[in-house]
Amino acid sequence: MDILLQSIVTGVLLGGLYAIIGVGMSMIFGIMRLTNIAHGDIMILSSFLTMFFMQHVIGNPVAALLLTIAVMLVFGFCIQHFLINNVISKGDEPALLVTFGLSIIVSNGLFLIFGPAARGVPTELIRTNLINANGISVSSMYALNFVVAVAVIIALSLIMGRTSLGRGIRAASSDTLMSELLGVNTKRMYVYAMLLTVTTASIAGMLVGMTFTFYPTTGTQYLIIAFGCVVIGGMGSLVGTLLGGVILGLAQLVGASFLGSAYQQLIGFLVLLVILAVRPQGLLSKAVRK
Amino acid sequence: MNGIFSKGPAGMAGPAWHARRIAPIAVLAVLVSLAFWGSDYLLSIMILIMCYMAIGQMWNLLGGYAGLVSLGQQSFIGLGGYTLAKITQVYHLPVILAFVLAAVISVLFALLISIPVFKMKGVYFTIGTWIVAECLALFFSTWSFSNYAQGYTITATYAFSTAQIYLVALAVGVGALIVVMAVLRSRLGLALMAMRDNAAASEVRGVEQYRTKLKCFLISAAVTGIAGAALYLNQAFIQPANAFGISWTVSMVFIAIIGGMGTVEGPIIGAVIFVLLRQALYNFPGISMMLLGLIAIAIIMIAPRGIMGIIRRKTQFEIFPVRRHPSA
Amino acid sequence: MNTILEVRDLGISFGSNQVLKSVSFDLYENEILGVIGPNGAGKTVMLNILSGILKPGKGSVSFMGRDILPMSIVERTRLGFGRTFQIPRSFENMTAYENGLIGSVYGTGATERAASLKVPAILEMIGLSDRKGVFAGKLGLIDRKRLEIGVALASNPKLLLLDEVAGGLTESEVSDILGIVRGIKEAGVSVIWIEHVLQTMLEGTDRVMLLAEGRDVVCGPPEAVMSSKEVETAYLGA
Amino acid sequence: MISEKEAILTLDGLNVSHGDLQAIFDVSMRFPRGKIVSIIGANGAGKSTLLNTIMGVHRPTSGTIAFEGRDITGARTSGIASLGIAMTPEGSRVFEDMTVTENLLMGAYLPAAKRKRGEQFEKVFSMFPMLKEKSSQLATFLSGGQRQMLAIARAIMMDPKLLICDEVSLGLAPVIIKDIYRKIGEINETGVSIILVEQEVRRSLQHSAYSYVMAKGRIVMEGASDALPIDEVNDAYFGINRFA
Repeated sequence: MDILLQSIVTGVLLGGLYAIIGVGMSMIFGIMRLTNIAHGDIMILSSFLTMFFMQHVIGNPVAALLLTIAVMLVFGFCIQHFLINNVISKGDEPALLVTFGLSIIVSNGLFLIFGPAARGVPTELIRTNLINANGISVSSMYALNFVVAVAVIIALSLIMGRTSLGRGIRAASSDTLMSELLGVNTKRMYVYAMLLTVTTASIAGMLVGMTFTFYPTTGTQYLIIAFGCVVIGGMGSLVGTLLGGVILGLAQLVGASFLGSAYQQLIGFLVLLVILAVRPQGLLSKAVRK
Repeated sequence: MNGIFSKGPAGMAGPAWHARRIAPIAVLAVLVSLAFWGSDYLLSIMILIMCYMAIGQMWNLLGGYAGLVSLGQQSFIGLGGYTLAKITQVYHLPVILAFVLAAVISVLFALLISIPVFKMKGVYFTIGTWIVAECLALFFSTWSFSNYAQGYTITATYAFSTAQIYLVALAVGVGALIVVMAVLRSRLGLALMAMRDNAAASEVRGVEQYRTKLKCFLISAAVTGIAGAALYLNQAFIQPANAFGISWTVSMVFIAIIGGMGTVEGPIIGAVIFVLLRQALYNFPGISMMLLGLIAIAIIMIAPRGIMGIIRRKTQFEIFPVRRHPSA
Repeated sequence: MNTILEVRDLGISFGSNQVLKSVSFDLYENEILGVIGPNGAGKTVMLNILSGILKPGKGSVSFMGRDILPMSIVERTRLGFGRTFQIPRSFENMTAYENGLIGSVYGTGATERAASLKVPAILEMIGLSDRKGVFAGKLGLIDRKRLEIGVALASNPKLLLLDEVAGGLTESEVSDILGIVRGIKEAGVSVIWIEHVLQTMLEGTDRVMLLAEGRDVVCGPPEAVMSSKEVETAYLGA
Repeated sequence: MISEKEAILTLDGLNVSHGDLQAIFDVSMRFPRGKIVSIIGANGAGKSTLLNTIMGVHRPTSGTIAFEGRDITGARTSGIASLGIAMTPEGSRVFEDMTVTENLLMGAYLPAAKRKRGEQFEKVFSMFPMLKEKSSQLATFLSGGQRQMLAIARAIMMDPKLLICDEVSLGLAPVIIKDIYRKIGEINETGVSIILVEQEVRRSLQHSAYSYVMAKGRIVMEGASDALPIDEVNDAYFGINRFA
C-alpha cells in the first residue's frame, strides 16, 4: 500500500516536470499548428547551457538560468524569424521537417561539443527529502519541479489570457488575416510565442538537468514525453498540459509499481498510444473530430 | 523487369525508345558485375547505398506519395534485423527464410499497428508511429525471447563474402525500385497521384483514402523489413536501442528530402549523397549529421522538391516515367 | 415522371449560424433542376450535403428510393453521384487524360485498361481531346470547368451536381457549357445546377428553384420563377 | 469624377491575377474623403479581390494604390491597417473564443488606438448599447447580426480614417440590415470615409454618395449614386440584359 501511495505521490510530482517540458510544445502547437520536433533538443540544449554557465561563468543557478534564457531567446528568435516563419504558410509538412532537421543539428552539435558522456546540473536538492514520514518520502527536487511547473503554467495562462501580448498572439493564431487587418503583425506574434516557448524550455531544461542525467541525444526521449502531455491534455491547452503531465507521470509510476520499474517508460508510451487512438483531440478538448 | 522499365510514352519509337529499354539492363549488368571486380571497400559502400536507397524509397512511398509522414519506419528495420538474428543465430535456419519471414512479420505488425495509428491524422500519425517504435525498443530490451538489451551477434554474416552480401543488397535495392515502379504504375499509383494532388477531390471521385494508404503502409513495411534484414546481415550485430532507433528514419527522411520527395529518382540520388557524405566524414559522425541537417533545411526552404525537382524543372528529365498516356 | 432524388426538410447549422433552415424538393429522372439564390443562401452547402461532404443536422435525402445520408462520399460516388466544384478541383499536376482516368477507374471500379478506352470519348464530348496531355493546372478556366464536368461524367453518374459551372465565363463560353450540359441530359443523366448567372439558368434548365435565407422559396418553370416577386426581392433587396 | 485632391484613397490602373487567371482589369478609382462610396457587383465580379488588393493581401501585377497621397502598393497588411484603414471582412470574422470586450481590445491593438482606448470604448458602447450588455460574453454566442455589429465596433476601435465594409448585410434579416446601415451613416457623420461593398443594388445606391459598378473584374459604370438610373445599374450588375 505504501509503495502504491509513494508511486502516486512521485508520479504526480514527476508529472509536474513533464508538464513544464510539454507546455512550450503545447503553445507552439496551439498557436502555429506546428509540431516542433526540435522541442526536446531545444530543452536539452538549455540543460547543457545551464550546466556550462554554472561550471564556467557563475555558480549561482538562478543567474546561470538567466544567462541561459538570454542565449535561448536569441536562438529562439533566429529559428522562428529565419526558418519557421518562412515555411509556416506552405502547409504542415515543410515546417515539421524543418524542425526535424533542427533537432538533428542541435543534438549532433551538442554531441560534438560536449561528447557522449552523461551530464548533470549539480544540485543538493536531489539528495534531500522535503518530507520523510510514514514510509513516504518526497524529494526536494521533485517538489521544486512541481511548484515551478504550476507557477510557470499560471504565469503563461495569465500572459495569454490577460495581457495585450497574449491577446495578440491568440488573435494571430485564430484568424491570421483578420488580425493583420487590425494592424497585428502576425509573423511578429509567432516570434513572441516562440520566445515564450524557449523561456519555458530553458526553465524545464534546468530542472531536468538537476533531476536526471542527460546526454546530447536525450532530447528525443523528452520530445515524446512533451508530446504525450500535450496530446493527453489537448493540444494548445495550458492547464490541460499540466493534467496530461500528471496522468503520464502517474501511469508510469503506478504501472511500474505493479510490473517493475523496467516497464515504467513502456507503460507510459502504451497509455499514450491508446489515448492517441481513442481520443486524438485530447482528454480535455471539447473539439469533436469531423 | 522489362515490363516495368520499358513502357515509354505511346508512339515513342526509335533510338530514344531503345535507349530507355536497354539502359536499365546495361546499368543492372554493370552493377551485378561489380560483385566480381569491385574492391571490398567499394562493395561495402555499394551495400549501404543499395540498402539505404531501398528504405529511402519506402519512406518516400509513404511520405512523398501517400501523405503519411512516418517517423516509425525503424520498427520494421528492427523487426527485420531481429528476424534475421533469431532465425540464423538461434534456430540455425537458412538466411533466405529470414528474409521471407522479415517481410511477413513486418506486414503483420504493420497491420496490427494500423488499427491505432490509422486513427491518427497528420502529425499525430507521425508521432504515433514513432512511439510505436520506441515501445518496441523498450519491449525488446526487457524481453527474454530477444535476449534483453544484449541482443545478438549475427555470425551468419561471416559465412558470406562481401561480394555475396553485396548481391543480396543489390537485389533488395533493385527489388525496392521495382516495387515502387509497379505500385506507381498500377491503379493504386493513379489513386496516390490524385490524393497527393487534392485529397478532398479524390475522395469525391471515388478514391477510398483509408484503403489506399493502408496498402502503401503494408508494402513499405514489407520492403523495409527485408532491407532491415539485409542491413543487419551486413552489420552482424543487433541491439534494441540501435535496431529501433530513430536514426534509421532520420536517414530515410534526409534521403527523400535531399533527393526529392515524391519522385522515384530522388531516393536514389539522396542515398548516394547520404552514404558518401557519411563515409567521407566517417571519423566525424556528428559533423556529417549536422551537415545533412543543414542541407535538408536549406532544401526545404529553397527547393522543396529536392535535387530531382531542380533537375526536372530545368530539363524535364525522367528515368522512371510513371505518367499515363492515351494509346494512339 | 419518376422521382430520382427526394429531399425533405434538410437543415444544417454551423455554430449558431443556421445556414439551411428547411429545404425540400424532388428531382425527376432526366431533368435539369436549376438552383438560384443570393450569396449566402446555402446553395453550395446543400450540394455538399448531397455529395456527402457535410452531414445535415436534420432532414432526409433518398436517391432512387435509398436513404443515402449514412453513406460515405466514396459510396455515393459509386452509387452514381457526380459533381463539380465552383472553383474547379481538378488534379492540377495530372494531365487532362489522367484526370479522366481517375474519374473512370475510381468512380466505376473499372480497370485502367477499360478506362483508357472510355476516357478519350469523354474528352471528345467536352471538347478537350486536343488537350489530353496538358496538365490540368495549365488549362484556362473554361477548360478546367469542362474537365470538371468530364471527370464527373467519367464515373457514369446518374445524378450530376453542378456548382457554378458558368461563373466567370464569357457569353460564348457559357453557351459551350450549355451545350455540354444538354448533351449530358440527352444521355439520360439528371442534373442539379447551381448558378448565379440567371440568364444561363433560364436557357439551360427544366425547372428552377429559388433558395433564400436557407429555405426553398419558389420552384417551377424557369420563366415563371425568374420573373417572380420573390427573385426580385432576394436579389435586389426589398 | 472625383478630383485627386478630394480623394482619400486612389487606385490607378490596377491589374490583379490569381496565377494564370486575371481577376481585375485596369481598375482606377477615387474615393472622396468623408463620403460613403459603394462598390456594387454580383458574386465573382472581383469586389473581394479588389478589397484584398487594397489591404495588401494580394499584390497587383501592375498599377498603384495610394492612401492620403502615400503609395501603399504591396505593403504588409498590418502596415496598411496601421495607417488608418479598417476593414470589416465578409462574414464578420469575430474572434470566436474571445469575449466581446477582448474583441474590441483587439481593435485597439495599435499603439495610437491603444492610447485613446477609453474614449473609443465609450463611443462604441453608446453607438452599440447591446455590446455593453454582452461585454463579457464570448463572441461565439452572439447572433449573426450581433457579430456584424461587433465587427463594425471593433473596426471603430481602430479610430480609422477610412472604413471598408465588405458585404455587411450578408445573411441578415432586413430589420437588422436597416439598423446596421443607420450605424454606418452615424459613423460617417463623425468624419470617417466609408467604402461599402454590396451585392444589393438598391440599398447601395440609397446609402452612398457615389457608386462604382463592377462586372467581370472591370468598372462598368460610375457616378453620383442619386444620378445613376437603377435599371441600368441592374443590367450592368447582371452583366447582360437580364430577361432578354
